[in-house]
Formats: sequence, structure tokens, C-alpha cells
Amino acid sequence: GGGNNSADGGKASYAFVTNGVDPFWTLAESGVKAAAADLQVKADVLMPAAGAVEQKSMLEDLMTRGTTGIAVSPIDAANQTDFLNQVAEQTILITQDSDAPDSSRRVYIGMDNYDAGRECGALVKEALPEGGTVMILVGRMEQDNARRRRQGVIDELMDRSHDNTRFDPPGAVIKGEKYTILGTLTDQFDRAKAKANAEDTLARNPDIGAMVGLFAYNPPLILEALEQAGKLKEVKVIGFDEAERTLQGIIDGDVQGTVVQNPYMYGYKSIEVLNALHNGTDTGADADGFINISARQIKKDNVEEFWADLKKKLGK
Amino acid sequence: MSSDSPKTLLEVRGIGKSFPGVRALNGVNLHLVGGEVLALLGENGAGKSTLMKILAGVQPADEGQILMDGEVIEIGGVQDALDYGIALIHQELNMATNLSVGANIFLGREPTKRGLIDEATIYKNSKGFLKMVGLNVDPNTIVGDLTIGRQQLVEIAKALSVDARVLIMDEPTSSLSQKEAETLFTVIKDLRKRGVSVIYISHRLGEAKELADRVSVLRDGENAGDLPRADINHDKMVKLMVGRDISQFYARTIHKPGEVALEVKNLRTPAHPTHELSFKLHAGEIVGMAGLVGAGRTELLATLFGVTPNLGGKVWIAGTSIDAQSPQEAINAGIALVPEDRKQQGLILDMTVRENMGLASLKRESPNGIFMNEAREAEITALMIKQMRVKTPNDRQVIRYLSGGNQQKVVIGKWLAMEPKVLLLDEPTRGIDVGAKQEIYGLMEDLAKRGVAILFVSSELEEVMGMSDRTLVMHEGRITGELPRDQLSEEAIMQLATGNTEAA
Amino acid sequence: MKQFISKFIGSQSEGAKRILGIFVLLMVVYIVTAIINPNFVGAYNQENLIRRTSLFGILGIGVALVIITGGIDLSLGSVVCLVGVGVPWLITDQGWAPWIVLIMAIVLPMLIGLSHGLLITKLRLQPFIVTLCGLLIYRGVTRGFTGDQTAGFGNELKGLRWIATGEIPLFPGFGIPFPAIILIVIAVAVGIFLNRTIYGRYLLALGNNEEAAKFSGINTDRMITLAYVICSGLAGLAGLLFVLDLNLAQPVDFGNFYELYAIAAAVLGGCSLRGGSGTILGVIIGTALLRVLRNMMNMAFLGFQRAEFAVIGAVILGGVIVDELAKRAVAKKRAAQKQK
Amino acid sequence: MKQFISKFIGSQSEGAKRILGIFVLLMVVYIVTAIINPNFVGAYNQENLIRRTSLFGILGIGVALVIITGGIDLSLGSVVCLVGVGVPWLITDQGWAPWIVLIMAIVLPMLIGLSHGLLITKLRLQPFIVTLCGLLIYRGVTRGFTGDQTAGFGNELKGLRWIATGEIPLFPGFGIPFPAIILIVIAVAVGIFLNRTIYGRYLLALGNNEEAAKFSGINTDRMITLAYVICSGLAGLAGLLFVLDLNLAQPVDFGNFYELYAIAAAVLGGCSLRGGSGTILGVIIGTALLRVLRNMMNMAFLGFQRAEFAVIGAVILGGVIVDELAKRAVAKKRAAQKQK
Ligand SMILES: Nc1ncnc2c1ncn2[C@@H]1O[C@H](COP(=O)(O)OP(=O)(O)OP(=O)(O)O)[C@@H](O)[C@H]1O
Ligand SMILES: Nc1ncnc2c1ncn2[C@@H]1O[C@H](COP(=O)(O)OP(=O)(O)OP(=O)(O)O)[C@@H](O)[C@H]1O
Ligand SMILES: [Mg+2]
Ligand SMILES: [Mg+2]
Repeated sequence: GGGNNSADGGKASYAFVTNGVDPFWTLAESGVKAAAADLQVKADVLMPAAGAVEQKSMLEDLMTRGTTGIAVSPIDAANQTDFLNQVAEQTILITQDSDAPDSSRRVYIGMDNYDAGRECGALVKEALPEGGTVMILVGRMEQDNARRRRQGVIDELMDRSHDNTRFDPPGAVIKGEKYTILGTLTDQFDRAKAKANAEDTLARNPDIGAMVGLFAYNPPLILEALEQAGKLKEVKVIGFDEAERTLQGIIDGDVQGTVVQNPYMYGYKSIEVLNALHNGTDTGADADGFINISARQIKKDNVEEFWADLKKKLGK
Repeated sequence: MSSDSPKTLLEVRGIGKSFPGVRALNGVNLHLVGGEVLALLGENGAGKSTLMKILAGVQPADEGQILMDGEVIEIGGVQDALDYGIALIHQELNMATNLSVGANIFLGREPTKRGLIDEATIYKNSKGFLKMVGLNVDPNTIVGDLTIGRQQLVEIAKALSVDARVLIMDEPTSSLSQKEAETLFTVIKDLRKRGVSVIYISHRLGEAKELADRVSVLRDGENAGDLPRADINHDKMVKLMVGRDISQFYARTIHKPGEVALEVKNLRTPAHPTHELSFKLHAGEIVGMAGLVGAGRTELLATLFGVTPNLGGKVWIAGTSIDAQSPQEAINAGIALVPEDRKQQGLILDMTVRENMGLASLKRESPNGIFMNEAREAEITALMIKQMRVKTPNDRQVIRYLSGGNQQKVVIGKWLAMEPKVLLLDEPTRGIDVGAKQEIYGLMEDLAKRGVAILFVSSELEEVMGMSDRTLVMHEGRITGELPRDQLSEEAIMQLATGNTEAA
Repeated sequence: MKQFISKFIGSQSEGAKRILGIFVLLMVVYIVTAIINPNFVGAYNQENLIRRTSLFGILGIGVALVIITGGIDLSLGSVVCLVGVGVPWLITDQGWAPWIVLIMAIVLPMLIGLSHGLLITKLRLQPFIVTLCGLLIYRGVTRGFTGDQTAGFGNELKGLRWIATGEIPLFPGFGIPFPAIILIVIAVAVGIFLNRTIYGRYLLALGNNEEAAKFSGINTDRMITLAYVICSGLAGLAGLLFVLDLNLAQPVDFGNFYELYAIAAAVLGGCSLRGGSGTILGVIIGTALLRVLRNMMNMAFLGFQRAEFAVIGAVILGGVIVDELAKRAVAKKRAAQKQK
Repeated sequence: MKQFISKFIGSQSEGAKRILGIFVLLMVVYIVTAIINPNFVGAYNQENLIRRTSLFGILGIGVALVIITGGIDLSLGSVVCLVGVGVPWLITDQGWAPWIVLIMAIVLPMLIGLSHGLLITKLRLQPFIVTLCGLLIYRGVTRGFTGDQTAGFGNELKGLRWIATGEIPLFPGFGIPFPAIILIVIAVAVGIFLNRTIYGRYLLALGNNEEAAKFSGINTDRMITLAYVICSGLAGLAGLLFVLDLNLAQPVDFGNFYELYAIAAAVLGGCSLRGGSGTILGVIIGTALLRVLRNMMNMAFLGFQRAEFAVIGAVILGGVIVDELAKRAVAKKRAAQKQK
């Protein structure tokens, strides 16, 4: 019964609140569960399926339950700051994946999506050393991580300086010396639309050089479209995250590479840090309360090792 | 009538109206004097309702003028007509069935107190109007819970509540029995005394004789002539309407009843769960069923047809016991029902004449129980249209656009096409013109000759007396008596229908 | 008093009967959750529940009026988005004067409702199509003009935001959230409108039988249009309150699916999609049920997060089935008694 | 031939007239897009369009039957999810034999439809409520049993996947995608069912007036239930084809909103939500319009991605308005001619 979950059960109880439902968060969930087992604490993962409104209700409800500590990935930090401060008054609050720098959260665990985007851009350069046309495919553009990733890709391909506040409006074609970014297509998480976007790209620009899929499901659907059009390997694919099909694609040589974060560590670390804060021990964060868990490139040379490790974490 | 020359209140000049494929009205003239009851007659589809709808602001005319008190007026909508003091009781029931009786009576004209509806006044006044029409229900009753006959009385009460100068009644008595009709006549005569003019449409010609100061007849959308009070008699009216004489109205030959086709023993219906009904029907016999509104006749037929549950008792068709839980089972056992409420139960309004006509016999006519036999459907439809003289541009006309009486003909045709063993008819000639009535009587006669057992409910005493070999009379859920043909008389039926069993 | 209530919830005794079932269901869910987690009945949680019910209830009341006419409004969620995103965007990003923006937030949705009403009554387009296009257009437009940027007030306009976040202290630790006051005012006003004024009567009549209403001299087109105007207007108000409460609104999903919640609440609360019936109290109870169910999942069944939808669906379906069976049993018993 | 077509699209001449408008709109969108970007008419793009229309068209045909009865099915998208996620999950993750899973994928949705139909006809629950609960339950259950994991076939089952991805080569560079064959078979079968069999006639009749249909001896309950069974069954089939095509399905949003697309296609194609009318050809044209519009945005208006919804909504709304006005003008002209 859920009743045991309330704080008065004696054991500390933590909650890990995501910004949506995604396999990415399922990996984080394994990390949460592993940490809970290691530390002998209770930890629940909550995934709001309906955006900011639902995330707010979840946090409110968690405070009502009397949760010891919460690790949250704010959907929109700038405007949630007030509310997050309220939460922080009631319980131990840290942020993960996405930060709320102006709030009184104690620690932020994550990485910079802009940097990750640049890593991704670097993979495009490897795939198309002579330059070429590129289409970016992504679920939504209004999510902070999507915006930064995309900007990172663009800035890297345009050889611009490192400035994570820059923003190129989508829609316009961005022409650099070697690379041309044709546009950014969004699908609002509709998988059929995501594949249709890849197909329409091929129909529109039959000679396209590369397609970059910024959300976990984008690269597999790009591969599907290419396979059905008979254009695998002809059009380069650069991905994000660790969908199985993407990893298989790297092994088969259909995908140049992918940039992975470490959601498992987000989960694990979050619980570890919450527990440390609860017990008053050291969290290992820097002066700004930042714990960096950086992204990295997975390519043909390290994919097998990465995949094996992933399977282990998922308990497969 | 008063001695000084009567003043024309309402006049209609050269009205024309067309619908796709139909010229409904063509240069029609009509005038109405204050305090006059004008009977407007005509065959089904002659254009009576169309003309009245134009006067009531429901439809615009294509051409022509309407004058009130000698001045040309524009009737742009229902509200305009009401403002001129013209109120219409529609041929088809049009009630908000979710609202109470009182709310319906005052719909669109609710009295208010401090901006809110004055329910107390509505209640009080409704009671008065309901009493006038002889309907004894609480004004707070939801209209949907009333039977058709009672709803029609509510419609009448509603029209009375409009302080109208011209009251148009389009077949107000089609679902009423003699007793309620007589109450209505008293009301109409009373209105006339108060100077209200009434346009009265009916296919019951006797009513015109009783009520009208003058008769005006339409034929095929044109004026066919008028009859002054002194000249009003059945034959003249019929002649004007159909353009020929119709004699020998009820051509009945007495049948020798055959085997028992339907036997009912101790049947109980949900409306009167404590009353047990028993009777028999023989092959080749036509049995009439009389009674006042709400006597339970419709309920009885509905229960036999499997629409409402049978609470006990047994039913046999040709000696085989059946327990129909649905119309489908009843049909399979050989029972057909022409329902009373054609709009709700009889017709698919948005389907064509042909589709409606064929609906019940689709399965029977299908070569393999799956595919439709459209050729056969067309054939049957053509036959029925001809036999019953249905006025329709073609068999692909959407039935919503047929006149009320022609719709009724299609409902009947649909069941005749089925060739049942037992035919139940609930007010079959409701709204049907004299000519067509005769056709239908002829069809009933033919069917009886072929051995079909017919039970027909009718509120028109004349018809019951003319058509039945035997008459059953109901009162408040009981069969109060049975009259063989030679004992039939208006008095005898009315005695039984009002529950006076000793007198019979 | 009893009479007043019956007047308020609707003249039809049907109405009261329909509501009873859903009300019992609400109570059952309430009590079960309270037993599993006593914090559920705590002041803080109750305030949250009241606030959420109030915001969604406003949407439900609006769409109930449209449903009573026999129509439907699928554009609610997008109107919520338009206003919810538009207001902070205009004030914070574009620097418009708040009072102008607030007037627009009231007027624009009503114009939207007007256009729906006119297209439906004058051009006789199907309400489903018209408001579906509305759903697409208003969201698309919002996304277009904001460039898909999240909008919010940041730390500004705390005073204004109090309309949604404030409360009227009742006793220590518990107050009535201000949106509840707004909901009550609207509910009473619409309740009186629907059941005590002639226009409400017209609405009920035309929803049941548009022709009969027309024949009674009622300007049905105007009444139907009015229903759409009120519905969109209330959606705009709700959108405003939502964004004042949340302080952030994303064009892409703000208000997503809210039309479905609102319609579901109305239908649960006794509105028939065929038109002609519905009670305001029922809509509020229906809304409360949906909110309490979601809260229940967080409060009592945290381990079943993923099956949340399944649980809510099963509870509602189970509830209406039991309700129907109970009604039948009662009817049967009465019939049996009558026979004696 | 002409007669055959008229038989197939519906006996009511109304039907043909309704379809005409939407067909003209489809053609206009088609031609405009082709002019802006000639690649639009390329074989590859046309194949894609045909495939997408086929998949969504199957959903639309199913829901059209339900709409014809005067009902609605909101659970479509969740049935797509249940099958689309369930099939790869059982085969790939759980190692079940494909043939067992495929039989389940056909049978289970039909049982779901059966339960909807029985609840609606026997317990007289509102279709909206029943299928809304279905929407919640099937998605919730799918999310529950898969633990929200994405499911897919990886590199397996290429043979089976050919059903969705394969094509029948017509001439070099262009083939008929196999799903189109499936759609045509279904459309012809359902079209014949609806317009040439007595059961189709029953369905149309009861959708118009259930009581009168009952009085005509039609087992309306059985017919309504049948419509829900077919609808859910086709949704299951579509779910299967979707996942075979996409090769991945995520429980949380697979098939989201598809019920709305399907209903919209049906309504655009001439189905009235009041029941009793609808044509299969219309549904397919409606589906095609929605798919072509989305494709148009990518092919011709890449810069307006964000306003995509707004553009689609505006085109549809504009289309139906023009259609309506045109019809009126024609009617007026005819009436004028007649008077002479
Ligand atoms: N809306 C309509 N569309 C098409 N035709 C119509 C419409 N209304 C009436 N008609 C046709 O106009 C003619 C006159 O109909 P109307 O209803 O006035 O006849 P009526 O004299 O009242 O007949 P009844 O005695 O059967 O009621 C009929 O042929 C009918 O089919
Ligand atoms: N839905 C209902 N609810 C309550 N009482 C009903 C209902 N339907 C019928 N009754 C009652 O059952 C009785 C029989 O009605 P029924 O319609 O069978 O009578 P009828 O003789 O055919 O008269 P009518 O001409 O009005 O149809 C009446 O007393 C009526 O009030
Ligand atoms: Mg008439
Ligand atoms: Mg009767």
C-alpha cells in the first residue's frame, strides 16, 4: 500500500520528478531504484504526462504527503522559480537534468545541453568532412534542452564561438561556409509524424547530406525512413541518446554516432545527494551547487562496451 | 353571425410556394372573418399545412400577399406572426420533451418576476388551460412521459394560452378520441363567441360539419372552391376535395372468422401492471378497438409487438405460444404493427420513400439474407405508391418532405408489404384523406379476405363502426366490453369507453 | 432551501437522480483515499483540490452550456492556450499595459465564441468541424506569434496573480482559494441563468427540439450563439486563471486536452451529448471527481503512477456501471411494489 | 460504372454532394503544393502519402461506422497504442510466438469493441463516457505492463513488416504501398456492407432513428455492437500496421490524438455526428486531405512549421465555408431558373 510511503513511516522517502515520460527517464528510474536499494531508503519516480500543470500538482501532492526530499527536472525554470522556492521551504529540493539557477534549490545535477549539441555537431563534421546539407529533427523546440542542443549543433557547424545564449529562429535556412542547415522539423512526439518528417525531408531534398535526430526516438525513425527509401548509408545519420536501434545503427555503420547523457547517473546521484543533504554529509557539489555528469559521443569504437553496460544497468 | 357586414380579418392573396420538384401552392386565396371558424380541407399533399406554416411565419412564401385588417403585412418569422396574433397548432407534435407541461405551454412567452421565470404563475395558468382542454395532468409532469394523445392536448392548451386573434389548428384531433374532441369543440365554439377566428384543418369531415361556418377546399395547391355553412355536407366536401364522388365508404362484407390467429390470456402491460387482458382474434377478422386517450390501447399493442415487456400472461399465434421480447421476434412470429407515433416510431425521416417502404421487408426479400434486393424494393414501393396514391415526386424523395398524410401512407405500406399473419394497426388513418382512407379500408378488407387477422385501434368512432366485425372497448387499462357488429352504436361504445359496463 | 437547491440544479428531477450516482462515487473515492493516506484530508491538500476543481470547473460550466444546445466545443483547450500564453507574453515580453491585455483576454475569447456561433447557426456548419478548426487555429496562432517561447510573469504582477493564488483565510491553516469564489459566482450565475431565466429555458428547449423552440418564436440562432460566446469567454477566463496560478505557459501544450476534461466532467455530471439536459452542480461534481482521482493517485497509489490513467478510467467506468445497475434495481423494486 | 460508384459511395445523393466539396478542396491543396514544390508529385512522396493515408484511413473507416450509429469512439488511439506497443513487446521482449501474438492483435481489439458495444446497448451508457474510459484504460494498461519502455522489432520480422512497408511495383520507381491494398480491400468491403447489404441499411436507419428502426424489426443493439466491434478491430489492425511501419512504439504517446484525426476525417468526409449518414469514399478523401495538408507544410512551407496547425485549421475551415456558400449559390440559382 502507498500509505507506507508517507514520511511518518520513519524511513526517509525521496521523490524523483521528471519533466515528462520517456525511455530516458526509465533509465534514470533504474538509477533511482539502484540508489534506493544501496542506501536503504524509499524513492519514487513521478513522470508527469501532461506538462507543467501536472508537474505542479505532483509537487504539491508530494509536499502534502510529506516527502523528505525531491529531485526535480523543472519544465520551465524561469517561471517556476517562485513555486520551487515554496517547495524548497517545505522539503529538501534539488534539480536534475534541467536547472533552476535562481531558485533556492540546493544542488543541480546535470550537464549542459549546449555542449552536448556541439558534440553532436562534431559528429556531423566527421560524417560530412566535405560539408553538405543538414536537416535537424526534434520532438519539440520549446523545451530548453532541445533548444540548446540544436543551437550547439548549429554553432559547431557554423564554427561560431562558444555562446550558449545565442538563438537562431527555426524556419530560416542557415548557410555556413561548408554546411547548410535546411531547417528544423518538429513532431510533437507523434511518432508517425516524426517518420513522416524524415520522409518528407527525403522527398524535398533527395540529395541531403545528413539528418540529425535530437530526441531519443528521432534517429530510429530516420533510419526507418532511410531504409524504406533505400538510402541507408547514403544519407548520414547523427543521433542523440541511446535507443537500441540507434546503437545497432552505429554497429551496422548506418549511424555516424550518437551523443549520450547519463540518465542512470542522474537518477542514482539525485538520491545519493538528497540522502547526503538529509543526513548533513558532503554532496560533492561545487560552489554553485553543480554536479556535472557530462555527455559523451558513442561511435563505432565504443558502442559495444557502452551497450553492454547499459543492458546491465537496465537489468536485462 | 352578427347583423352588420362581417369585417375581413385576415386575407391571403395569390400565395405561391415551391419545393424542389413540387409546386405546393399556386395562386392561393383565402380570407377569414372575425369570429369565424373556417374549415380548410383537401387531400393529403394539397398544401394545407404549407399555407398555414406560411401564415405562422415558419416558412416564407415565394409570392403573394398577406393582409391583416386590410393592410399588407410581412411575416418574417414565428415571432412576427405571434405579434400579429396568429398562432398555429402544428400537425406534427413539436414539444420540448425534456421540459414540463407548463414550461411547454408557456415556451417563448414565459411570465417573469424580477427577471426570473415566474413558475408559480405558469403553474397556475397552465392548470387553467389544461382544464379547458380536459387534460388532467400536473403541469410539472415532463412532456416526454405523456402519450401522444395527451401531448396533442398540451399543444392545444399551448395555442389557447396565446391570446390569438387567429388560431390555426392543423389536424388537432388526429390522435384524439371523440370525448376529447368534443371538449375541444366546446373550446372552439367558446373562442368563436369571443371573436377569435379559427382555421380548422381535419380529415374527419364530420368535424367540419359540426364546427365550420364555412369550408374552403384546396386541391393540388390551388383553390378548389368554398362551401357556405348551409351547403356543408359530406358528399359536397368530398367532391370538392377529390374532384369526383366517393360513395360506398365502408365497403364491408362480413367475414366468416377462421381459426384463432391470435390468442391473448391474462396479459399485463407495464402501464397497468395489475390489469389482466384476454381476447382472441381469428384469421380473416377485422377487430376494432375503441377507447379514450390513455385507455391503454397503445400499450397493449406495444406489448404484443415486444416493444414493452410482458409482465405475465401468454400469447399464442395460430396456436403456437410466443413470448416476443423484441419487435424482431414478434415479426418473425408473423405480427406487424403500424405504430401510432409515425415520426418517432414509424419513419426514418431522413431516408427516402423507397428506403422507408422497404425497411421492414429487407430481410424477407433478400436473396441470401445479406444483400439487398433493390429491384424488389423498387417494385414494392412502386406498387404501394400506386395503390395508396402516395403523393411524392418520386420514390427517392426524402420522406421528411412529404405531407403528413402521405407519410402515414408510407408507414402503412411498409407493413402491408410484409404480409403478416396478424396485423396490428394503431390509429392507421391518422391524418389521412378521405380518398386514401378508402384505399386503406380496401386494403384491410383484401388482407382479411386473404386470412390476415387485423386488430385496429382507432379513436374515430365512425371508422370503428364502419370497419369492424367485432369491437373491443378499453377503459383505464381494462377491456370493458366486446360488441359484435350488430350491437355497435356510438352510445354503446361510449358507455364502455367511460367505464360504464352495466349499460352495455 | 431544498426547493432552492432543486431549482438551482435543474427543474428536472432526472437531473438530481443523475447527479446522485456521481456524487456517491466522488464520496467513495474521497473516503478511500482519506483512509489510505490521512494527509489527503489535510488543509493544504484540500485547498489544492479546491483550487484545481475551480479552474477546471469554469471550463466545464462553459462547455456544459454548449452541450445543452446539442453542440460541442473542442477549441476550449486552445483558447486556454491563447489567453494563458498571450497574456504573459503581451505583458512581460511585449510590455503592454496589463489593463489593456486583461480587457483583450476577456473580449477576444468572446469574439471567438461569437464566430463559432455564427458559423454554426448561420452557415449551418457542424460544431465539431468548426471548433476542431478552432482547436488547430488558436494553438497554431499562439505558437506562431510567440515563436513557441514559454511565457510567464517571472516575479512580476504578484497582485494580479493573487486572483488565482490567493485565498480567503477561514481558520488557521485553511482558507478558501480565491478561484473557488470565482467558480461559485459563475456557477450560481449560470445556474440561475439556466434554470430561472427565460433564456436558460430557451436553451434547454432548443437543445431538446430545435424545431419546437423555433415554432415557439424563440430566436434559436441567437441563443445557440450566446452559448458559444459564454463558453469561449469562460475558457478565456480559465486560461487567465491557469497562467496566473502556474506563472508559466508553453504554447505547445498549455491547455492540451482540457476540452476533453471539460466535456468529460460535463457528461459525467449529467449532460447528454444529444442536448437538452445538464445541471451546473453536476458539472462541478464531475470536475471534482476527475481532480480527486488524479490527486488520489499521487496521494495513495504512488507506486502505480504508470497505470494512473487505467485506474481513473476503471473507477469512472465502474462507477457509472454500478450507478446504472443500482438505478435499474431500484426501478425494478418499485415496479414490484406497484404490482402489490 | 457510374451507377456502381454511386452505389458504393452511398445511395443518398446527398452523400455525393457532400463529398464533392471536400474533394475539390483536396485537389486545390494538391495542385498548389505541386506548383510550389514539384518534388511533391514525385513518386517517392506520392508513395509516402498513399501509405500514410492508408494507415489513417483504416482508422477513419472504423470510426465512421460508429459515427453512423450516432455514437463516437474516443478509444481508438489507445487501442492503436495497446496493439502497437503490445505486439513488439510480446514478440521481442517476452519472446512469444508471432502467430499467437498476431491472433491476439486481431481478437483482443474486437473483444474491446464488443465490451464497448455491450455497455452502450445493454447498460445504455453514453458512448462518450464508455470510450473515454477506454481511452484512459487501454493506454494506462499498456504503460503499466511495459513499464513505459519503448517497444520495437529491431532487425527482426522483416517479412512481417513487409505488410506495412512493402509495395507492389507498378513501374520503375513507383509502386503501390501494400497498406493501400489493405485499405482498398477494407474500403470496398465496408462500402459494400454499408450500401449493398441489409445490415448496412439497418445501420444507417438506426443511426437516423433508433426507435423507428427497432419498430421495423431491426435488432438495433446487435447492429450497434457490431459497429463498435468493427471499429476497434480496425483500430487494432491500424495499430499493428503503424508499428510494423515505424518499428518503434512508446506507450506514453503512441497513437495519441489519433481518435481525433480519425473522427475529423470521417466528419470532413460527410459523416454527421448526429448519426445516420456517411460514406466510405468520403472518409478516405477526408483522411487524404489531412495527410496532404501535413505533407504540404513540410514540402512547401518549411518556414511555417510552428503555424502548421493554424494553417491546416484555416484551410479546412475556409474549405467548408466556401463549400457551404457555393452550395447555397447553386441552390439559389436553381430556384431562380425555376421561377422563370
Ligand atoms: N419542406 C418541403 N420540401 C419539399 N416538399 C415539401 C416540403 N413541405 C411540403 N412539401 C410538399 O408540398 C406539398 C404540400 O404539403 P402539405 O404538407 O402542405 O400538405 P397538406 O395539405 O398539409 O397534406 P396532409 O393532409 O397530408 O397534411 C406536398 O406534396 C409535400 O410533399
Ligand atoms: N411513459 C409513460 N409513463 C407513464 N405512464 C404512461 C406512459 N405511457 C403510457 N402511460 C399511461 O398508460 C396508459 C395507457 O396509455 P396508451 O398510450 O397505451 O393509451 P391509448 O389508449 O393508446 O391512448 P393514446 O391515444 O393516448 O395513445 C395511460 O394511462 C398513460 O397515461
Ligand atoms: Mg398537413
Ligand atoms: Mg394510442
